Amino acid sequence: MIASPPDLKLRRIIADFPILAKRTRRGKRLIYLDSAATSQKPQVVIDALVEYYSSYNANIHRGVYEIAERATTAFEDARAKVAAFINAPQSAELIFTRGATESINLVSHSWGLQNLKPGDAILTTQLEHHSNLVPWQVLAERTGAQLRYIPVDGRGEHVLDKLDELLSGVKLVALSHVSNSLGTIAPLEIIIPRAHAVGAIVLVDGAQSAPNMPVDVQALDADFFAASGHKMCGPTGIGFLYGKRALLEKMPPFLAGGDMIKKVTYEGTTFNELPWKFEAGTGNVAGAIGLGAAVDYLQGLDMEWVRAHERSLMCYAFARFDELATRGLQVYGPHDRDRVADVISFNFSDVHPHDLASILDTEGVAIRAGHHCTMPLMEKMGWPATARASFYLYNSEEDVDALMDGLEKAASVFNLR
Amino acid sequence: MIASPPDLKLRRIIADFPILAKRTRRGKRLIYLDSAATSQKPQVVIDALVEYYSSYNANIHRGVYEIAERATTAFEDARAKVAAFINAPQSAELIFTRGATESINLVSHSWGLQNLKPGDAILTTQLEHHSNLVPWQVLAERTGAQLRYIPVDGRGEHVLDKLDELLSGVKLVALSHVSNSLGTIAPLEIIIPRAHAVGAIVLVDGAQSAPNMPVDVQALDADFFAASGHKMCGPTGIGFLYGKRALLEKMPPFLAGGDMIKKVTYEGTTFNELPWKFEAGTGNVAGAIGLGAAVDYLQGLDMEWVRAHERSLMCYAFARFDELATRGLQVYGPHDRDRVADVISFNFSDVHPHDLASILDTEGVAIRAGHHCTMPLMEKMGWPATARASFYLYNSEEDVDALMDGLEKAASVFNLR
Amino acid sequence: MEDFYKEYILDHYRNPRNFGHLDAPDASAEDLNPLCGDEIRMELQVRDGRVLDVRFSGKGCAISQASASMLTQTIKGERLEDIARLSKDVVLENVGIGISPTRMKCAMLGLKVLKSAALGEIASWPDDDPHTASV
Amino acid sequence: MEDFYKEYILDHYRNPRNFGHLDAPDASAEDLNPLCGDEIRMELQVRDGRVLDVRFSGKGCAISQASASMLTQTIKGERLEDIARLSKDVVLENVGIGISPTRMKCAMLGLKVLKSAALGEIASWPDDDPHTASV
Ligand SMILES: Cc1ncc(COP(=O)(O)O)c(C=O)c1O
Ligand SMILES: Cc1ncc(COP(=O)(O)O)c(C=O)c1O
Repeated sequence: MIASPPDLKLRRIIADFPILAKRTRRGKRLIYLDSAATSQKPQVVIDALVEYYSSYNANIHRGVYEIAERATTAFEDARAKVAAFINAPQSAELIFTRGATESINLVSHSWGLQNLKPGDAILTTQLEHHSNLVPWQVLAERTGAQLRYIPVDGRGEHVLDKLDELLSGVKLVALSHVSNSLGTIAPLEIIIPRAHAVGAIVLVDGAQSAPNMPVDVQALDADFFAASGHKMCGPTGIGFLYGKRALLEKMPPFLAGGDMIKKVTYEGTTFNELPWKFEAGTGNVAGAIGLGAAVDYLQGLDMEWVRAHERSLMCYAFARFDELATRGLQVYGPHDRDRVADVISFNFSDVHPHDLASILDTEGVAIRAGHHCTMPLMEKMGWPATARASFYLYNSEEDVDALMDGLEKAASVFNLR
Repeated sequence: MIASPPDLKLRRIIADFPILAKRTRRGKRLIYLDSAATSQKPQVVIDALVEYYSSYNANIHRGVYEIAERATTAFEDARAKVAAFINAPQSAELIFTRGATESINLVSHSWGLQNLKPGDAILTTQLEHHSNLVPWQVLAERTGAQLRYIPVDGRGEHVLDKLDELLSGVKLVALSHVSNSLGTIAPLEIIIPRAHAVGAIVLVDGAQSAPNMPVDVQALDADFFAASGHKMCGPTGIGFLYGKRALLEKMPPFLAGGDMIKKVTYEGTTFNELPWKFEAGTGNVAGAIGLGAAVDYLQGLDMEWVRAHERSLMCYAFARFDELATRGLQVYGPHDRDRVADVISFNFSDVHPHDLASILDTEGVAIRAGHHCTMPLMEKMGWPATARASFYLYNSEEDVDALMDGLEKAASVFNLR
Repeated sequence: MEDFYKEYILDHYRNPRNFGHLDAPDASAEDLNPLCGDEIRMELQVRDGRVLDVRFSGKGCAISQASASMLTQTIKGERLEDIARLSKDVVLENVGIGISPTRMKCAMLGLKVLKSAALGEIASWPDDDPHTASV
Repeated sequence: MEDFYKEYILDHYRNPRNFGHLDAPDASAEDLNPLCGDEIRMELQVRDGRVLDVRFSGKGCAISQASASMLTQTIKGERLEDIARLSKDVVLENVGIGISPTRMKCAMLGLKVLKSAALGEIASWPDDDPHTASV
């Protein structure tokens, strides 16, 4: 196969990302294939941060002077943009957090401690990121609820045969939209209605879907949706939780402090309205504004295009990986191109993924190696670790070729035939 | 009195802050007197963020490729810098959070729920920020512990007459080092040893002290120390909690997710070592690196100088405010210049602080008006609201003069004699 | 912003109209602006679905107090359902021009409380808009 | 980095020395590198305070396994207290050059576990430094 050179749109996109023009210490082009860990940032996002800090940096919500007004407006506009990005009905349903992990913890502490009791069950899956697993383990332990897993098969696809059984007594289903270690796209269209049918609510961990495909929380009918800004072209330290208003209204606050209260006396406190009830203390103002700029950028590209671009890159990568199958390259995850998103996990003969990643690094190719924060899945599958390449909107088929060249180098270092 | 023009050092500092060179919409110079809400950022901090995002943006701790190594090193170096800034014995005792509010909530959820029971008491003061008050109200309610207040007198100074009585049965004392609404510097040198004598631990809310004076957590013998980066020249969305290792080791994690675990199975979890045990999920990497740059900047200026500079500005401001005393300007807070930091709260005749702030804004003077997140204190004092000017390292006596001119304008708008 | 503090605003601030309490109000509500601490209470005397009399009380800035004071003059004789549907324009017209976004809640607090009294439940901020969380 | 994967590293990786278990170890420890999942177990047979025999087991990358393997060859006959005091240099000398900060823990895991076994308690990472939280 021969890589198609980047077309005009892709070339323009690549030029939007200053880091992609940099060279590594060894003078190599940076082939960044670790966007599932964190994405690179376009210049417009960096500019939004610089503009905030150099022109209207101020604390929000309380200041009546010009830059405080401007900061407040920009912050709340960013909320509205992110809400619109996932088609949330109201921006009051969009809570800024540090990231997906904090969003999930907010639900486990606030909704979870309030609503679960012994005899109840929480249902998740076998391929969750630790951030969507450990909070539920902790919650189950605290409340006496039972934690159950939707199994996945050897290719990391959800096995729904026993879903009815698994759902009995379930109050909350928490699952990732897209798996960060295998790329599996969850069959939410089946699971969510069935969960609702038994009266359970559903939290969707969208850390890997929000960056890579159009998301419509109303069409999904998700009760909660969590994601991280840093994986979707935004700054670090900002993310969000969407929640249906009816649920959020009834939940107690999570963190306590400034901004989440309406009235405080020495004797007690009245809490603020949504969304601020859940935003205690000074938030990541610059981060939120940067995320607003990121969302503008993504919408400018069109999320349908992003998904299609990544899908075609994945097809190209799968085809090229086939060339190394006879020399011990094993690819994990779903075969069906429509059920897998931006991630390929693999192993190459007896070369440990860490060693592979180190060797690829000498060629400027950045991939991830390890358990990808999905230790139980790795253990179940019997993989001590995998190498993972993940693709984003700025990657090209040439990047896949560079990865292939790196694999050839590893083969020669490790004397593979 | 006549303002001294900024000396060379101060002029250089002012030039370090790009926002201070900007003009307001009305073409006025920005006189920023709201640093207690959030500080402005020097160019070096903005540059550190831009450098990270444009040259080595990567997720930390797990990547073995070049930019991930660089990001990890920069992040952990920042931790070491911040630890050194407050003289923490080990950087493993320094946990990155979103800010002081999250730091305090971490202690209330983790240490508090583990250690408090009915019959125990929590002691705080009457002048706390909501962020150091509401978490203890919530904790008291959850655990059945009693919440008590060290009273303050009419000038906002701590009344310690009954300290022994107040301390009986106390397990935790939580108080601010410097009050954000009155500038009162707490007598920690008296309170901390007496708290320790009864076996209580002490959390110091350093949100207003870390930016403005040298802090030595070992000399203070604080058990916990919380602060926010955005108030000390750093980015938004980053702050820290210092805790003595012996305490942190015994505490359960707060948030659950990636990075805070050592081993996860479907059945349960082993938690990670300090400080990562308390840092679940992807942190604010750029924010931490920016805070490291801020701390370098502050140490370059010398925190003794910062405190002396602000003290002298406060003296000048007090003297100038005296000129308006006969026309109804009332200044709140301690008289003793050694017991008050960077904040002056005041009221001007029957001009409501909000109206005052709006009028000052037309002159480019940014002050805060309201309850400053200390509603119970305001209620106790009988002030519906106050106006607050706060000073930082980039303010000059000329800024105080601009504030005075603005007050004159307000007097004329409101027809004050 | 300058022309914001017109003479009549100061006048309503210093001499609020319909200030105080009714003996036996048929409807009432109170609320505060959490961002600045302004407080307003509205009490209504209602006959045949129309406001016969009104009193307000509270404390806060000139904008919040003057706009509440002016509002009480506007609504006498109005039907409760019309009051519940009042838009923020009535306040903006009363106070004149130039209210910045953050101070909008100061201006609208009186209207919010009045609508709550008329509705018998807590009204939302008059400037609420689904995709722009108001401040 | 290239010269990192010397022939002898691959040799120790593919043919680890002293791999396996002792029948009745006098001391043992195991640990993992939470950042990548490498696992090492060390078992010691001790006589008169000196290591008479040693076995290691585990799984992980070439760096972690080869450095553990080489370490087992270095420490036979050594006194436990000396082992507890070993610095990371011994590992760095064994593996050669060029370990990047993140992979340092891969290289040091074997030493950490060995020191834990010698100490009878969990040792800290050999590269710990009070003001530089190691990764
Ligand atoms: C004394 C004090 N404590 C706590 C806080 C809360 O800080 P943050 O909002 O950054 O979490 C503040 C900030 O206003 C403060 O002044
Ligand atoms: C599926 C999934 N969920 C949750 C997370 C946690 O996101 P964060 O670390 O940004 O909180 C990640 C990030 O790796 C992820 O991939």
